[in-house]
This record gives sequence, structure tokens and C-alpha cells, in this order.
Amino acid sequence: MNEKELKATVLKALASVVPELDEAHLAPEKNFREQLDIDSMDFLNYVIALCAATKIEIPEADYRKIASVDGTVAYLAQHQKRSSAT
Amino acid sequence: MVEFRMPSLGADMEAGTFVEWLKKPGDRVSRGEIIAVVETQKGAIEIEVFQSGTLETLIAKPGQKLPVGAPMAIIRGDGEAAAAFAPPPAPAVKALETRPPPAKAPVAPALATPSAGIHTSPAARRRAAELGIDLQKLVGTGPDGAVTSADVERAAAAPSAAAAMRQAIGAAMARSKREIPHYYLAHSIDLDPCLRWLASENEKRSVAERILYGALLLKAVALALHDYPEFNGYYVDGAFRPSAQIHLGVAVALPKGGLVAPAIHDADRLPLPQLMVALRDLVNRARRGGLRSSELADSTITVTSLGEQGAESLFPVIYPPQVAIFGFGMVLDRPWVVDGTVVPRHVISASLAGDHRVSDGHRGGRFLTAVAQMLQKPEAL
Amino acid sequence: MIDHASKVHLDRKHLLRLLREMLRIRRFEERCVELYSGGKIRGFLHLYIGEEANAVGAMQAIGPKDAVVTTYREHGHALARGISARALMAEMFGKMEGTSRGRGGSMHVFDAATRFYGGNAIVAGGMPLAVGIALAAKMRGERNITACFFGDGAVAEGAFHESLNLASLWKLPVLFICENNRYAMGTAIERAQAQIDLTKHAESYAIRAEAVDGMDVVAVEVATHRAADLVRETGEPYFLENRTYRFRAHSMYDPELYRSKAEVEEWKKRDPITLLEAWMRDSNLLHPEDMPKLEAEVAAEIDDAVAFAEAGQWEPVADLCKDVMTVRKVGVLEAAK
Amino acid sequence: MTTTTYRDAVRVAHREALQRDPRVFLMGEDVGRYGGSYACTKGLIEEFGPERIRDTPLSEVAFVGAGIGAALAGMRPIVEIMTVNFSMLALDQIVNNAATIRHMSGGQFSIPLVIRMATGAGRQVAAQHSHSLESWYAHVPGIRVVAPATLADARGMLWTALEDPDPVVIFEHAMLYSLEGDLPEGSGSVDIDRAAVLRPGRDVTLIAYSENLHKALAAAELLAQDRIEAEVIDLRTLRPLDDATIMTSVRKTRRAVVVDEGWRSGSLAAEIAARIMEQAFYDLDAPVGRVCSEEVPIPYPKHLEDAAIPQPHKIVATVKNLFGSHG
Repeated sequence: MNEKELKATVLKALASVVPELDEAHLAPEKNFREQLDIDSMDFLNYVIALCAATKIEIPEADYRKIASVDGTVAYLAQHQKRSSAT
Repeated sequence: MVEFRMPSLGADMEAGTFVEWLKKPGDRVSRGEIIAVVETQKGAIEIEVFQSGTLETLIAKPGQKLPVGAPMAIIRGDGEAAAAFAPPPAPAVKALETRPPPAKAPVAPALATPSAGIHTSPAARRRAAELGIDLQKLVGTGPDGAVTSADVERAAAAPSAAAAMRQAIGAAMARSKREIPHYYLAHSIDLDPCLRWLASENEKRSVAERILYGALLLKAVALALHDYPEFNGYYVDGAFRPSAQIHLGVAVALPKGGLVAPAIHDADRLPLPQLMVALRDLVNRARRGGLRSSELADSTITVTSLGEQGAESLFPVIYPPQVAIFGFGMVLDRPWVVDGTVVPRHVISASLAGDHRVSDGHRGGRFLTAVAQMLQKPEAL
Repeated sequence: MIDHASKVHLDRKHLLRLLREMLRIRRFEERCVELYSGGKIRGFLHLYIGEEANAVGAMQAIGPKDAVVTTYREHGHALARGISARALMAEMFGKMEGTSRGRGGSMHVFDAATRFYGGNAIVAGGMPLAVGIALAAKMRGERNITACFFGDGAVAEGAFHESLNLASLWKLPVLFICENNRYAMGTAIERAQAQIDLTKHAESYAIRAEAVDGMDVVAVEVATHRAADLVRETGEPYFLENRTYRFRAHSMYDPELYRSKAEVEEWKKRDPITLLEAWMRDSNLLHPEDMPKLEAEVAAEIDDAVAFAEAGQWEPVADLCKDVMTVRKVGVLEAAK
Repeated sequence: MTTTTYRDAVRVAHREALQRDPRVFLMGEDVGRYGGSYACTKGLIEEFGPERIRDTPLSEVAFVGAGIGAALAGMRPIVEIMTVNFSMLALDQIVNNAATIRHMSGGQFSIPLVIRMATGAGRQVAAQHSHSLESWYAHVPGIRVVAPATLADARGMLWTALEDPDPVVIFEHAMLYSLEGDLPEGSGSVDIDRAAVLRPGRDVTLIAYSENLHKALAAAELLAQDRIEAEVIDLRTLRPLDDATIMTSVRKTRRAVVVDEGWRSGSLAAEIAARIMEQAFYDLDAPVGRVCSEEVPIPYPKHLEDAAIPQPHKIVATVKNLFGSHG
């Protein structure tokens, strides 16, 4: 997927957890857990949605890296290169 | 050697009945010559041969019904040596295989399955699903009393679900403060054992099966209640009635505000993975408005947690007619003394509110520390 | 064979051409019988064997700018008009390389290049079209004529009477050519028409008419030249009744219960090909090597046509609805690309 | 703005087409000397002469077939069949030749023909002269079918139809010819691909064409008195149907009634109802209603004829039972 598609996937996963997500007021570089008042259950659902869409297993240790929209996109892009390279 | 076959006898003809040979084996035949007669429903038709040569062997017998393309005789072409020629077993109808491949049959659209019970218009059915409205509870104003989308909109709006919920919570909390003499206890618990165990446990699991520490808290409270039954039950008509089952009410904050506390039934007997599944199902359905009323009424004790955002510790209000409520604050990094040295630990503050008509602080404190102990050996939960 | 001095130039070269054209049609259709029996050609197949003189004779007098409208018994007209044996055979196989992309089959050959406005499976269905095409020519002052072929069966249809009347009333340049082979499918003309002299039908609409020996290719050519020139000069319709006979069934297959074998054998004595062959031999215009050479050439052309058809493509199902209507943007009209 | 009639709009449209394109000519029964059975072509023969305004004998097969032939050969004929009732004789030419030749010739031939015919009942001329068979024509791939209900469409559809490389059948309802109204100056050709929303509404969509479009508008006024706001769609094109406009409206109002003067079985209303079920099923709050002619040969007496064909009160009743108790 290219970067535009990855971002759309991330936002879609986020929207599945926060139905009335308003992307305009979401700072993509900042941690969305505070911005959107997301608890651990929501975050787990978000990770599950991401893995389903991208077929990439995200270990718990990496949760820190995907706490913002931009962070998730970068993480997925970099991960995508590694898996296609192996 | 050439097979003389039953010719295609017209657009609507699939087979013909063989009538007679006009030639006998060994006779010469030349192209265009009539050598047989076949009966069709339109009448007898003379069949010509297209191959000059000698009639070798006759296969078709009078009265035999033969499909188009079936071999009727073998003709030896001019100049071919007579050779033993076993007639082929099945009628090889190769020539007819030139039709184009059939187009894929169009897929029949899946028919919507009629739902039993009340008539509901398709628009109403779709809108109810979107708004998480339970159709059973609606009175239809459409044709033959059918439920229409307008009925669904009215149900969702009147009055706004959140406002109704606000009133319900308010009433319960006011009654609780009026009737229940609360006493409060708090205790800090080292959560590192749980978090370490979870980290290794979740590595072995796929994303969908990972367990949150919240599930461990619930299981610890549920198990501890075995030794502290006076915190699990109802205070009704002036007396406490302990409950044989342990139905943990889990307080869930809703996106548009408000709180519901659906129960996880027999939480003490559920293995951790199932407890996690139950928890996730309840939270998701609560947030989509998909809970059944039965799930909101039979908790024997409630556990509430502020999750990652919120305060260090909380002192919750008991849900009547329950007699206790457990609370967990935020997980924080705190200095912790181990064997005399100070080390950093993830610490959570657990608090208990009890109904002094049923239990007292001493037993409350023991109950709290029991939960804390259990959380030091997560593998046993 | 009567003598036809008039305009037709009866030299050896021309007569050999007539012979070759008739032979070509005969062998093409004989091969179609074989291909039909083998299942390669399907649906309906109406043979012209015995009537070759009409198409070959007529087409000598019908120019490239003239229009042709015919019926489902059209292979002879198509070949004599100049449509390739390849395209015709491919059409009968239903292949894309056919005259109509394989969609029409034996009864619906179309060719814009030769203004061949199709076979038509509805008896007399093409006659009003011919009238209209001629109307267009007249309104635009063009000197071309429209040749409209049909059989004795069409004479019973309303379209026949309405078309003849309209063509005569509006003085339209239509050359009506009735190939009267005496049978409308299984009904002999005596059992279908109160008046079996079909020229009388045409004359009742004030259309000049003439009967022609439809087994004599030279007679047909001479009559058609004269008629075509008259239509071109006067702009008025003309009616030829070519009295002919088909040696094979109406279509593949019918048991021909409606006529006796003796009658067929009687007519076969005046096979248009053998008639011309004998006449040329008597007038020593036919050399011994001519027939074998013609047969070889024709056989090669037909084998090539069959191979071409065999190798042809099936039209992809995705093109099923292509050409139903012109493709244009909604709301805006542009000519189809 | 000039006040005029539907019939005169048709005449002006013919005059303009005949002036603009020499390939255009008109053929039909009594279109010349008599000036048209509904007086739509009065004066044309005097202006354009008998060559281009051709009175035909009563030979529908021949002159409709000739129209197709002339179009095949490059002309732009307008063939008037006096009424749809006589067009049945020419159906073979229309279906087997006009609609078929482009496809069956492998795309070689074009038939830029316009056929006009009056249709419908209401003049007490009894069964054989009161048919409404638009659905027969709208069933056939290879032709386009339009039904001008307004003066603007009567004025504007002809030229667009003539420019279309494929055959176009124009149905003019017999009751519309004397319809009066205003036609803006310089109103010219109109598109023939889209339906038009003539009255916005939110509670139900009324889908109609030709004379019944006006009955649907009348019904909408009656419904408004009962606080039911009906959206009225003029189909304008019967083939191809403008699904987009229909579905957009039905998805908004969630109810639809189709008004069609044909007999109910196998009618155009049946086709539209099926398409709504296929494309907007999950937006419906009630089954699609249909107001069609009763399945009877249209009777001669006025009271019976009126009872047989669609009427505003029938439309109102059909709409009402799409609503439940408190409509």
C-alpha cells in the first residue's frame, strides 16, 4: 500500500473504534489516546482492526510507536518494506 | 478409415431413428450418394455420404434411435488397406464440441430472508441496526402496523437515550447515598508481576486473543470473593442475601457520556481467555447500544476502573441493591521498596467501598489485601 | 437455350465467368451440407442449389453503387455480389470474422461495402426496406437502383402488395426480382396463389413485368440488364419473375413430402450449370481443360474459406451488447466512433 | 414568452427540422393535404412540397419499412403513424429491422429514424383506438423511446431525436395536443436522456409520463392538503429509463407510486417497480404502488372509460395506503 492508502487504513481503523471521529480536529502527529479519550479496550480494538487490514502482526512492545496517526503510518510503511524484502 | 455418423438433422433435431441401409458392406460409395434412410418427426430423410470409398462395416441397425453424431458405419477411403477396425465403444461426438464455452450463469441475487414476527420496512430494519435500537420494543405506524424508519427515528430520539440514562444513574446514586452507609478503603498494589506475565503471555497470542490487565483485576476480585462472601450479594427488605454466583458488573463509560455496568456472569469460574472475550464483547456492545436489558440487572458486585486517563485513586458509590463496589485508579510509575532498596514499579491504587450494614473495615481491608496478593501470582488467575 | 444477341456480350471469357460463378455457388453450398451435418453450421440453412442462374445472371446487371436487399436463401446472392467466401463461411460458423461479426448466421449476411442490406428471415420483410432505399436515392437524385430479391412465398404477404403499390405510386427505382421456385417451404404455388402468373400481380400495380427462364443464366442476365436499364432510365419499378427450381429441401432438413422425386429429376435435366456447359460445348466455346481447371480453383477457394472459418474467433461475451445502440454521452449527441 | 399549444409546438419543431436539414422529410397517413390527423402538420406541405411531406396509402408495413430503408440509405425520415393502435401492423418492421439491424450487421448500418405516434385513451373512441402500448416498444433493445408531456418537450425532443443515429419512437398522448401553455422565446432542442423532477416533495415519489404526468401533478396538489408532500417525476424517456433520478428521489421519500396508462401486467410500471425493488429495497418504507389502466378493452361510454384509466383520485388513494394509521 502507498502512504496515502496506509493513512486511510489507519483512519478507518480509528473510526471503527471512535464512530464520530472528526479527522479535521485530530492532530496526526500527536498521541490520539488523549485527544480521543481512548482506553485500553478501544486501543486493543484499534490494533485488531489495523492487523486485519494490513495483515501485519503488531507486537505489544510496539504499541508506543502507533499511538499517533503519523506514527502508525510510518511504522506500517517501514514494516511493509521489511516484510516484502525478506 | 472414416466413421459415417448420424448427421445434424435440423435446428430442432437431437436424434433420429435409423430406418434402413441402401447399401451393403463391401459396396462402393461416392460423395453425395444416398446410402441410408433416417426417420425424424417430420418424416423420412435420405442421408448422403460425403466420403467416397467402400462401405466397411455397418453399425446402425433398423429401429435404433441414434443421437446426432453417433457413428452408423465405417467407410474405408479409396486407396486405404482393409484393416481390422474395432468400432469405437462410446459415440465420440468430437465434431459437435465447437460451440463456444457457455457464459457464466448470472449469480441470482441473494434474496433477503423474510424476518418472522412484526412487519418491519427494509428502511426501518436498516436504521434500527445503525442506531442499535431493539425493534421488538417499537409500535409500528406504517401499513398493517408495520414499523417504519420514522418509528425508529422517533424511538431513538425520544427522549435522547443519554438523557434517560442520566436520570437513571442519578436516581440510583442518590438512593445509594441515602440508604447505604459507605465506608472506604484504599490500597496500592505492585502490578509489575501482572504486566511482565502479560507481556510474555501476549507474545504467544494473536492480536485478537491478547489479554488486557483489566481482565486480571476482574479475575482477582472474583476469586477473592470466595473467601469474602459478605461483599457479594444484595441488601433487600432490610436484610443481606449473599449470592451463590459471582456476577461482576463492569462499569463501562459510553462515548456520548453516561455509564452502564453490564455483568460478566460467573466471572470466578471463567478461564482468563474467556473472561477477556466476555469483557471485550460487553464493552463493545455497551458502546454500540446493543446490550440486552437482562444483562444490566443482575450484577452481584461492581468493579469500576478509570483506565489510563483519570485519577490516581477513586472512591466509588455502591450500586443498590449491591453491597460493595471495587475501584481501580490509574497505573502509575512509583518508587517501591524491595528488600530495603527503592526500585521503580508500576503501581495501581485499588479501593473498596462497603455497605457498613453488611460488612466492616477490618474484613474490607483483608479482602483488599487478598486481591493484592492474588495479583502477585497472575499465572494462577 | 434461345439466342440473346442484345446487349450481353457472349464471348468465351464472359461465359466462362458465368460458369465459374455458378459452379462456385454450387460447390460452396454442397460443402455447407457436409459442414451442417457435422454440426459446424447450426440453426437454419436454406440452399440455393438449382437456382444459381438467377443470382449470377442478375448480379451482372447490378452495379457497385446499386443496393441489394435479399432473403434468407442468400448465399448465391452474397457470393455473386462479391462478398468473399471466407467472410460468408466465417459468418455461417458464427465467427467474428464473418460478414456480420458472426451474429447473423446464414440468414443475415450484411455488407456495407457492396450495399448488401442483408438477408431477412421474415418472408417479404426486406421489401419495404428496398422501397425506402430507392426512395432515398430518388429524393437525392442518385441514378442507382435497388434490387429486391424475394421468393414466390412473399407474394402472399401484405408487405409485397403494399411495397409494390408504394414503389409504383411514388415511381421509385426498385428492380423487384421474384425467384419463383414454385414452393413456399412446403406449399406449392398452385395451393397458395389464386393467380400463379406472378407478373399479373405486378401489372395490377401498374408495374411493367416479365417472366424469365430462371434456369438459363444468359436469359436471366439479358432480362436483368434490360430491366435494370429501364429502371435507371425511367426511375420506375420493374418486376422480373424468374421461373426456377430448387433441387434440395427448403432447408436442412425437410423430408420433401410435398413434391415427387420424379418432378425433381425432371427439373434436374435443366440444371443451370450443365445447360450452360452443354451450350458452350455446342458453340465450341468450352475447351476440355476448362472444367477440371474451374473445379480445382473453386475447390481451393472453398477449402481456404473453411480453414479461415475454422480458425476464426468467437466474439467475446463481453461484446454481447456492443452495437445495440450508438454509444454516446448522456445528454450530448456525438456520432459513434 | 408566447402562449401556444402542444400541437403547435410539434408543428414548429417539424418546420425547424425540415428547414435545418435537407435529409429530413415527413411521411405518414394524411400528414400533407389533410394537415395531420391531429392537425400537427398543417401548412407544411404548402411550405415544403409533396416530395418532403408525403401522404402515404394506408400501408403501415410498407411506409414504416420504407422509412427504415430510407434512413438506412442516409436520409433522416420522420414517419408518423397516426396512432399506436395502427403501429401493431408495423411492429415487425420496427422490431425485426429497425431495432435489430445495427447489432446484427455487426455495427455496419445505422438507422437514424424518428417514428411519431399518438397514444392513449380519453376521447371515447373505444377499445381499438385507445390503446397505450408504450411498454411494448420500451421492451425492445435497439430503439429509444421518449414521451414529451410538456410543451417544452413537444417543441424540443424532435430535433434531438433526429440527430440520434438510432431509431427513436416519440409517443404523443392524444389528450395533450390541445394543452395550452407558455413557451419561452427561442426554446430549442432538449436532451432526451434524463427524467425531470417537476415538483419537489419529501413523503412519496410519483413517477409518471405523458398525459398521466399532469394527473400526477393534480394528485400532488390534493395530497398536499393532507400534509403529504409528493415529489413528481416526469420520466420523459421510457427507454432507457433514467434510474439515477428515480432512485435518488425514492431513497429520499422512501415511498413510490408509478402512474402508467398501460395495462398493469407487463407494464412499464411493472418494470420501474422491479428496478426500485432491485436498487432501493433497503430505503423503502412501503411496497411500490402502481396506478394503471384496468385490465379491460377501453370501453366507449365516458363514465366507463374514466373508470378504466388512471385518475388523480386513484393516485391519491394509492399513495394513502402506503402510509399507516396517522399518514
